[in-house]
Amino acid sequence: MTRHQAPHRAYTASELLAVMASRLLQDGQVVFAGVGIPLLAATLAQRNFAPHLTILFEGGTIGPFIVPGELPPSTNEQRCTRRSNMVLPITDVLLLLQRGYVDVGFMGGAQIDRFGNLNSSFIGEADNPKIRLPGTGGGNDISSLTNMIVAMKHEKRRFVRDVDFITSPGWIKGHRTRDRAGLPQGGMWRVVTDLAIMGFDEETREMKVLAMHEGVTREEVRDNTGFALLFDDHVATADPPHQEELAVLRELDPERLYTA
Amino acid sequence: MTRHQAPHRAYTASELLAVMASRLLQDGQVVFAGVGIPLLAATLAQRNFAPHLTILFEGGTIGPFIVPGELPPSTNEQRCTRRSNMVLPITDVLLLLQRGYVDVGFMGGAQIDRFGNLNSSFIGEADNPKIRLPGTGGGNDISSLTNMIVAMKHEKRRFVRDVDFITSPGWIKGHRTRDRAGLPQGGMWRVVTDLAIMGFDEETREMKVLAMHEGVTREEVRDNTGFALLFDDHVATADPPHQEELAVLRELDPERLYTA
Amino acid sequence: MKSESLIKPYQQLRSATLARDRGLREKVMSLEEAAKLVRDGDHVGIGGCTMSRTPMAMIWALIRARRKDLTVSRSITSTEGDLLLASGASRHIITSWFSQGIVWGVSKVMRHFTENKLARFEEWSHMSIGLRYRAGAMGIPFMPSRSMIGSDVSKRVGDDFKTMECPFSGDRLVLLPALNPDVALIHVQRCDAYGNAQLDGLQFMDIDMAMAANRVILTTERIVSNDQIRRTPDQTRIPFFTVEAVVEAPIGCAPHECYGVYEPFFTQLDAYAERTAKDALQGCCDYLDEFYYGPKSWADYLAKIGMDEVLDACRRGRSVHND
Amino acid sequence: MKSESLIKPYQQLRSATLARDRGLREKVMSLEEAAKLVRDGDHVGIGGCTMSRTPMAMIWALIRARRKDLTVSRSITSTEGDLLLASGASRHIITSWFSQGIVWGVSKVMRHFTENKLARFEEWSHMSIGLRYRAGAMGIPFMPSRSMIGSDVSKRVGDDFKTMECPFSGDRLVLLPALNPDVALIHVQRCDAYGNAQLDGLQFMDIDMAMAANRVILTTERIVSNDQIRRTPDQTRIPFFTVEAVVEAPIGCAPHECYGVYEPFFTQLDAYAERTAKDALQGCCDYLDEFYYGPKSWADYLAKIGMDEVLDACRRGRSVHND
Repeated sequence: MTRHQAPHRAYTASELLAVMASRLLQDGQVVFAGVGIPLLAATLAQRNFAPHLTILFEGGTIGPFIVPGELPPSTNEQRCTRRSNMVLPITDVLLLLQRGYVDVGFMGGAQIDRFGNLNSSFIGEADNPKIRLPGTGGGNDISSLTNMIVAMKHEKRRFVRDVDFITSPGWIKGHRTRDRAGLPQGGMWRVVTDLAIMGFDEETREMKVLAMHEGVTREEVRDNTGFALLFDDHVATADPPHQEELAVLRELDPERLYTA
Repeated sequence: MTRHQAPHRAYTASELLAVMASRLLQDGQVVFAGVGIPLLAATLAQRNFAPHLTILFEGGTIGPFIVPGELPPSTNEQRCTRRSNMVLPITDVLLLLQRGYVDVGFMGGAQIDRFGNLNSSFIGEADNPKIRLPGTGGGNDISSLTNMIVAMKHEKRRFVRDVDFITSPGWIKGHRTRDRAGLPQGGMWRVVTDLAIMGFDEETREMKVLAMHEGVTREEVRDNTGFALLFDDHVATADPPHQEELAVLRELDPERLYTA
Repeated sequence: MKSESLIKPYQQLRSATLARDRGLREKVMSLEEAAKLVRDGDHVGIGGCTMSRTPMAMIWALIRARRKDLTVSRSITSTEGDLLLASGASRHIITSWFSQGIVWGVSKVMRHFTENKLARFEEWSHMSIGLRYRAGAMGIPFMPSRSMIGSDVSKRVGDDFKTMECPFSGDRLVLLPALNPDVALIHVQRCDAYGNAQLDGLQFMDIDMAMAANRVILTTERIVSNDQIRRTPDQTRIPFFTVEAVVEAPIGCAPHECYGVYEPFFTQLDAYAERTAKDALQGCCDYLDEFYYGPKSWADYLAKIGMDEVLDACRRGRSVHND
Repeated sequence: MKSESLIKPYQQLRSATLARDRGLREKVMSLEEAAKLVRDGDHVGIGGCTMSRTPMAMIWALIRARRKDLTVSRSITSTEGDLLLASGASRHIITSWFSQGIVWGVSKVMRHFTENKLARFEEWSHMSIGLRYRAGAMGIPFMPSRSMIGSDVSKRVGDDFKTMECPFSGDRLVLLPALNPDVALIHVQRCDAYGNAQLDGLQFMDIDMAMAANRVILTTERIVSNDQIRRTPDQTRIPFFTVEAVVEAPIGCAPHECYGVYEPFFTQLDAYAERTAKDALQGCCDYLDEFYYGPKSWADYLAKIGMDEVLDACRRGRSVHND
């Protein structure tokens, strides 16, 4: 088994995200996944060590198999239903989250803050935005109703102290504020970036670095984060992507639609 | 066209009910029907003058055709679905009433009172009943949510001043009590018996005879009713069943399952 | 006897579901093994309606296993309700209508148990039962609706029936509490070994009940491959992760019907009605002895009903597909 | 601009439905005739999701008929939203996500209209949009739920978002107001002349929307006989009495997809994205001129997209049925 040597990484940032995120999943779990990195990561986990893992798509699909090279452009096209166990209305697949059938929600993010709140609605003031983003989709529902993994690029403009707008609630203002807001269930669990893997302090619910990728320094992480990150007492170095993992990803996405 | 001569009626009481009830329907209506007399009456109307009438069954059927001689034993067997336009879950077919797609609900009754309330739950005290009856089924929903036609035998023990138990609300205690109870929609419209056809006073909502069958006297109606019936200013004599109508009924129910 | 105990707190409802193994795994077993998954005192939801798609083989197995104190809920309750009461398996039935069927009149067995206060028949309107399962399926504690109000049916269910003024419209609304059975028994035409179930014809309240229940025991006319299911995923109605057991039980609704496979076994049902008309309790107990406790297996039970009846019911059942 | 005006009083909702001719009657017409059934200012619900089963031919006809002031609601809004804004047909879109699709980035047209306050993009969570249609379909003024709370999305919709304490459980619940479109536009694989519609594959929110709307305009890949529908009534998803118009519009979702018939027309979609990336408004208006106002007919529109693309999209569409 050959390992990659930083800084000449033999994989893209997206591939790194997909591999690291896949390792956070467990066999037998029911995973609500967006297309792109989440879908690739979940499929990778299925192929590698979690054959009984089930993927749900927001468009209304339970347990599809993705045909390599035919990745869906969104969760709502027929490509998402190939060889699935069941197809159902959107509202009902989202209600699986509310009823409690889903272990993990898994999506990308545009902007995240220290309490894991996500913004995909407005850059700037909501009433006078610099950029009107596409909005929540099911993001708000997923992050309100289950435990979350988010995979995103680690950039200062994306990792902000307070998001401009809470589209998808994380721990809101930390401590017990999520629970008190009326969300006793779920919450932000892991954030996977091209620099590190983060969790949240059990007490304050502030974002905390649990592991960094090979060759990444604390300074690098800090420099790319717009707030004071906590670091775990035992920050591990993540095992870099294996060739076997990368090979699966490249089979799934030969045109590098989501892994460029 | 031959007419029947009382008292040697050439049809049964049930046939009389079915014919009279069928004439209350209109083409194009959506009718929520029970099996038995309601189904026969609705099918008769369809065959005679209302080809665009649609029958709904509580079991979850929209617009079936009934195969003569294969009448369903309840609204929940496959016989209810023959050549239907759509089959859907019970809850959803009942919700059509709530959403407002249904013109008329049409059922039989065990006990009725002067305000058209129906009892199909208890004879005697509910806590200590003489007879525990089968209960509401969809009766309560239908009579709560749409306009009602009830077809039943005219007997003193069935036509009581106050029902022992309001299973399916009619006008409750008359006047505006139904509306005030939280049921602004629907209400008891017609009661068809083997003696007469009754409506309800617009103001007090008391039961009122609108027409009597050929050869039936007011005394006969009064003697078979457990409360003081109103009589319309112009009580008509109902046109007796035509041979054509009876012929259709006998084709539909050759074994006299519901028309004996 | 208050059904409020049936309303599960949200966190408890979720964690019971999340604690189950929801992975894609085979779960085929026998009727006897599946019966062990139901515990005395459980709230058991029964699929189908009246004489249609009643999971009779599973009920048969539960009665043979001498289950007791079950709270049973169903859309409309037919002869299986008589047998659950007479066998002692249940003393509390939540339903909208309870008797063998209109053509056989009022159930004497139901009357015996309810009039003598030996069992509780908790009556809700048909739509209300359905909306209670639907609320349960959706993970919400109640469903708003507009029937039952103004009737004695609502008064009789007591504190479980609440009303409110709609903050949007000012309408007076009924709030129906969610119904989340501990286990749902559902019979289907076909499913795979994981429990992906496809239903033909009338669905009744089965889908909502499956999603509402903590776990589903499926009986099925036949087990098909997962590949076959995946060819028409838009025909799957119950997803595998709700299911805890899959039992192949051909003609598993007899003497009731299974859409497209067999119609009710009318001769058998007439004979049952005749027995219980004479002496409700004794007639029903004799029937239990002969058809429930006596047979060695489900096939033996069917043999007792008789090959002629089986063939006739199946001929009529298939006829729904004839032009 | 408050959407509370969209919540119809119950008696008004019912009487509008009851006033319609709900009899079993033929209602086949042209796109142009169907477009006349939509009035300026109507709330129009759009079936499908993102690039799937978008009733594009009907939207095309509405834009050509110069409809305006439509309030438009949809599960997720893609290029049809751009075109509805740029054509002036709508200034208010209620949806959960609005852009062509993830791979094409944020819609420049949506940004132009919303950032310059020329139109309102009213954002609700995806499940909330679905539950609002579901409440509308069920004839209740709101649906309880458990998401959107604690977020800024809920704060932004204002008085339409309410919460309550559950009288059964004490849980804090969200109350989502019903959404009852004046008209729903839905594209299906097949239906009969009465409007009994059968859908394959992903259903999205179409069934709830159809039941919630005052009336449905169906476009369909093909019209089949009522006899054919009656052979598989358990495949019917939308009943005829909800439907006011049936229009046969083959390849009626182009350049979006129709499950099992054609996949998205990616070349066309890339070309559209390229035009609007350069100059959002001008690019979109040029596209409207070329593809919406220019063609003589829907067939002419498809011809402009090109036979190669049609064949390729159809080849990929059928492939979902391949092993």
